[in-house]
Amino acid sequence: MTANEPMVEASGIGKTFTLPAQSLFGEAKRVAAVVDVSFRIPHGRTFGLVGESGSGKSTIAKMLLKLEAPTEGDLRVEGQPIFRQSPAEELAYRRKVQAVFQDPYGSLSPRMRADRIVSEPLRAHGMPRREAEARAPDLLRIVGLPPEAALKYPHEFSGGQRQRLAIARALSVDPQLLVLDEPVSALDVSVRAQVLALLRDMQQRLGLTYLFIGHDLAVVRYLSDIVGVMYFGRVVEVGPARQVLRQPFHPYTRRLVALASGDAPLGAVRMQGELPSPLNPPSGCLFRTRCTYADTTCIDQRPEMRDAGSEHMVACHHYEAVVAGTKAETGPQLREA
Amino acid sequence: MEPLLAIRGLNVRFGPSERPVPAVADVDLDVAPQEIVGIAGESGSGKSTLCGAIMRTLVRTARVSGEVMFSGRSLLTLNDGEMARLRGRELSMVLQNPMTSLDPLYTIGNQVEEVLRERRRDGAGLRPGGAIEVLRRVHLTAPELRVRQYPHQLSGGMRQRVLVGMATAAAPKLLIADEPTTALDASIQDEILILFRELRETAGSAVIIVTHDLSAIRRLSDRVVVMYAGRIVEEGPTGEVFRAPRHPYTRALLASLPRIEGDEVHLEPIPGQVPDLASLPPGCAFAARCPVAKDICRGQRPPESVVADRHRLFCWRAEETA
Amino acid sequence: MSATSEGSGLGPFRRRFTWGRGGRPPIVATTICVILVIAALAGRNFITLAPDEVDFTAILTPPVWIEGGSWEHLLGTDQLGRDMLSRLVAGARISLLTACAAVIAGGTIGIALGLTAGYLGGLAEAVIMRVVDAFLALPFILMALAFVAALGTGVGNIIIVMVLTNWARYARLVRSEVVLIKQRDFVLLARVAGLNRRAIALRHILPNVLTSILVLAILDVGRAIILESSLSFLGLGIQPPDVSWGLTLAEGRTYMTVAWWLTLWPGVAIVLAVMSFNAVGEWLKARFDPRGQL
Amino acid sequence: MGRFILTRLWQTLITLLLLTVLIFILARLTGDPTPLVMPSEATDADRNFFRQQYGLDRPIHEQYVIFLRNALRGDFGISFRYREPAFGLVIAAIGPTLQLAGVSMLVAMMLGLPLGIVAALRPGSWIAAAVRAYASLGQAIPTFWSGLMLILFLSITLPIFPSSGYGGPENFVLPAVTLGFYASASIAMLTWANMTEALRSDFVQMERVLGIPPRLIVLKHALRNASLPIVTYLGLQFGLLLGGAVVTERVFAWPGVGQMLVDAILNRDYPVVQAAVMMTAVLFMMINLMVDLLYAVLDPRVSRS
Repeated sequence: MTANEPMVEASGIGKTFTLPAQSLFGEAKRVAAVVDVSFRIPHGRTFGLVGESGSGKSTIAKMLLKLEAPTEGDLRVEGQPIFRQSPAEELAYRRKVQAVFQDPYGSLSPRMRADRIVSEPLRAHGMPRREAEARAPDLLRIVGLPPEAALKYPHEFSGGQRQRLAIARALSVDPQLLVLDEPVSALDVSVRAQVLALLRDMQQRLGLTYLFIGHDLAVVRYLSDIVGVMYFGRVVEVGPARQVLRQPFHPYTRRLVALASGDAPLGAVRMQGELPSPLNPPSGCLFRTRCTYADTTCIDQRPEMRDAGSEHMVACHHYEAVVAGTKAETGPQLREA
Repeated sequence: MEPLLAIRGLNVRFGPSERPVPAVADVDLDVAPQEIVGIAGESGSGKSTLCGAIMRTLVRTARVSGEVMFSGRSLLTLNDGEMARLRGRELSMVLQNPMTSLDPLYTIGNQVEEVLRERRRDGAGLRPGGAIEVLRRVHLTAPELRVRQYPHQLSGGMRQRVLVGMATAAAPKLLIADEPTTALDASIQDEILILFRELRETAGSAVIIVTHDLSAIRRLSDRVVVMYAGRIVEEGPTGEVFRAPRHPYTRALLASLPRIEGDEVHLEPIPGQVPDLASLPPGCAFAARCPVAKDICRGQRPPESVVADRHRLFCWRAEETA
Repeated sequence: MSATSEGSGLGPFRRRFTWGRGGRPPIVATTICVILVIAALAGRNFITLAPDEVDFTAILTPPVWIEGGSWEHLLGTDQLGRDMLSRLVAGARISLLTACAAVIAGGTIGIALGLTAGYLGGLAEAVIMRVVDAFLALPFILMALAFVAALGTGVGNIIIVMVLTNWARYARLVRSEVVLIKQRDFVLLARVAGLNRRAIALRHILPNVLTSILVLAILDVGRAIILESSLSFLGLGIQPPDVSWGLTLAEGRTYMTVAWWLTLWPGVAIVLAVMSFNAVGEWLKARFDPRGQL
Repeated sequence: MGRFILTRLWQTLITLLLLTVLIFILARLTGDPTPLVMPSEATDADRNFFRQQYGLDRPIHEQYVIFLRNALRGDFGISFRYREPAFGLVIAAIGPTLQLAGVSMLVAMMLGLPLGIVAALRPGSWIAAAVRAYASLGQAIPTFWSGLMLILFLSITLPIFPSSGYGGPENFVLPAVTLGFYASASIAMLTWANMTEALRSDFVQMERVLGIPPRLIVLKHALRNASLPIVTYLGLQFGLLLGGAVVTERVFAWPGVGQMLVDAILNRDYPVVQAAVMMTAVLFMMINLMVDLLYAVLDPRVSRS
């Protein structure tokens, strides 16, 4: 392991699902949920992944957690491929990588007491039950829950407290990498801020690496050092968080940033059209159906990731024009019936 | 100007009378014709219950008291038939979840036509193309195709457009939108919000939008009402409240949103939790989490203070927060 | 929309003041169930007359409150002078024994196979579920008759028949629940935590399907009682000298016009037993299965 | 849609095939039928000839293939008792059984559907309580008992309807009421539950706030949505009535498949048992298949995807 080796390195990973459709009904369909995604997360940093529902960001989280296997590409953690591990290697990996999910109500087994919930990962890694459960009050304290919470069941906690419990459980085995899949999206505004602050605090104290997935740019930016923007299964822009948010190169990112700032008057940032159907994706650039810069190049060619300097990458034929603020001549929309 | 909607002393209680749960308490609120009012609050603040009380769609066990005057009629004293005649015509509503709010077994056209037939007096439901017209007004793409489609063939954003179209088909005087964008993606949210503003301009409707999304309220509404634990805590012109919030809760709520300042993102969490409505403290419900609370805040309910034109709040420290 | 418990702060309040979901527990039904179980387990200690004691001096004695009745036979006697009350108590024993055996054994087999099918998926699931379909390809009473035709009658065989007709429904229910629970976040997180398959199946999935199974099982006792008594009524179930409610009813049918109590009492016993178990089951279902998937 | 039909057909065929395996195994479990069929004075040679003729001396898997081939041709053997092809006997008995199940189904629907709907529209009322009592009673009374009680009161005490036999419309009354009452209980409960769910759904809420008249909401929207699962259940219930008819046919001496099956089991007439079981299974599965297809037609989410 070299010093500058990243914690996570994804090279061209992809995932295609064969949909068994709704229950028995309908035809089997193939859907590319993730296509050719590459990124690196350095040790101790946060990679924020932004996208709308169905953009494939959660699939990436599931792959990193080995809950789904990629159909293409290579996913490495600390230089080691994470698939085809021996049982012992897998167990060690499970200790290194933990997760917090979106739904505070579905994430905790409803019939388990809090002390067992937070200590269960320790037991899975061979610690005797008594010893593991003795650690529970400490873990609860770290995430700001009172020690007497150990004797309660999940339904006795509020949404924010449950998310704290989920964080305590994830932290119990001293992981190095936390996969945070929309951990605050289901929470109320004031509670959301509490949990975000806790996550940032944990990272600083424990030197954790985060993969943070969200749909709210401001929230993602709060924690992230590097930001990747996903559209329709592909990463369309990735770079240092500061740069991407200050000067977005991709027209899609640009609009997300404008929408997220909350300052733009209503209607100033129009995002025409709905997301295209994943079963019938458009040719060329996937964003062209909603893009004001789109021209025939965008119909014919799928844009490759290009380095726009200082590790800021973008997949757009016209990013120079976007940066310059000039409109491509052909504009506005090129739609496909 | 005479208000379109005037609410006085509205209370909604659930549970047995010995130990009621006050979901909405002592709410006074006016809405002027063509005004857009945003009601902000977290879950448990009573904002959705307030809408239910106006529309009279709460569960039967809810006990509603007070007065709700809507263009000269007292809504709480109307019988069920009179209330049903008002709904959809003069007073309408859009619900939170577009995915389940359309009947899955009928085409979009059928459902829109049903509303036109039942709610419009001019026979628009009988005219061919009436439904297409409604869908075009809410900027649904390819309306000729949509009327033949079933709800499951449309995305969430498209369904919400259809629902807004149905709710406003008869140009109601007041439209209530309960979390209309919560279930939608960010890029679709603004498109739905714009519809409400257009509605005001084209149909002259007033709109009450209820949401926890402060940015939506800031950009859409003329006036904002902030609720906490069933009560209004602050109310005023949107620009003024967002620029210079006076109630400590409003301030804390705004501060808890992440905001980008230079290269840093800041947010300040509100400590503690939303109180249990079944066991509220005697004083201000926010006192336990309030950075400037004094003894009196915990002991007695704060009175109304009018701090500027149409800007009022309920706080013992109203003077000091300016 | 309207105020629901979620978000309006009503949650803890409800728990404190009402019976909660399902309303008031069915006290009468529960009592009858308990009495039946006691009768089945220890009934012999309470009755003075043996159920198969023939008394030709007391043939077709009516119940005690009717002219000609006797205190010795509270509910009357049958065509061989056997005491009806004793026969009902003995019948309770057989009915409950066969029903419980069918439910417990059928349930265990069904749970094991359903859990395997749902959790493993793939080929194991396809094979198990097609077999389940085959076992459910006939209305259950016809299926039971097909097994009786092959295996024969009598207490032992009837128990086997009832297990064979019963297990598939459990397997189907368990599988469908497991498939749902398997996708829930807490199960995914258990995998992330490093738990092995066995631990996940036993610690996370099984406890969460068990409630549904328990409810189904209690509702099933009533169904099993009807099945057993139907088979016995047809002459294809319990055989004399064993006693069963359905058999007693069939035997009394010939005397229906002269001695109504021979057909009334066993019928009342069956209806009361089935209604009580169903009432308890329905209450549990309302309380623990609000989605109504059973 | 087309694919859905194919999948369901395929599954049904697999299930039927597995069922033949099951029935074949069961038939083997009953042991060698030779002693049952051959007279006791038959010689060993006679017995061997019989075994040979019926393929009983062949390996078990070959016997299954023979069984399956014969079954496909409708050949289940000659009834030991009636000395006629078992298949023909069963076919002749299916008519009365289907008639009884059909009439009972009508009775059950006429009782169950309105009761369930009324209970859903008036939650917490005395009507709802009465429907609940009716349903729990209906599910708990076994048909052999309710049948006997009907005979006792409406045939013996008050001789209004015939207590047994097959023929005119009057013969249908008691058996159909017996069976229909039993089935109506669960239909009422299911209708109630689905109607309640439909009335609570978001789209009904939406229609209410849009001021759509309650009559339209109930009849056009709630009822139609509630009817989807009910249709499935009615199909299932019809199948169960075929099963339930076994007991009812016995009580009322109705000349149907059930009666024939019970007699055949009592007389160890295995060809008839096999034929009756296979035929009812085919019937039952065809009904289920049709219900699934009907559901697919009724629900645009299936038919239009």
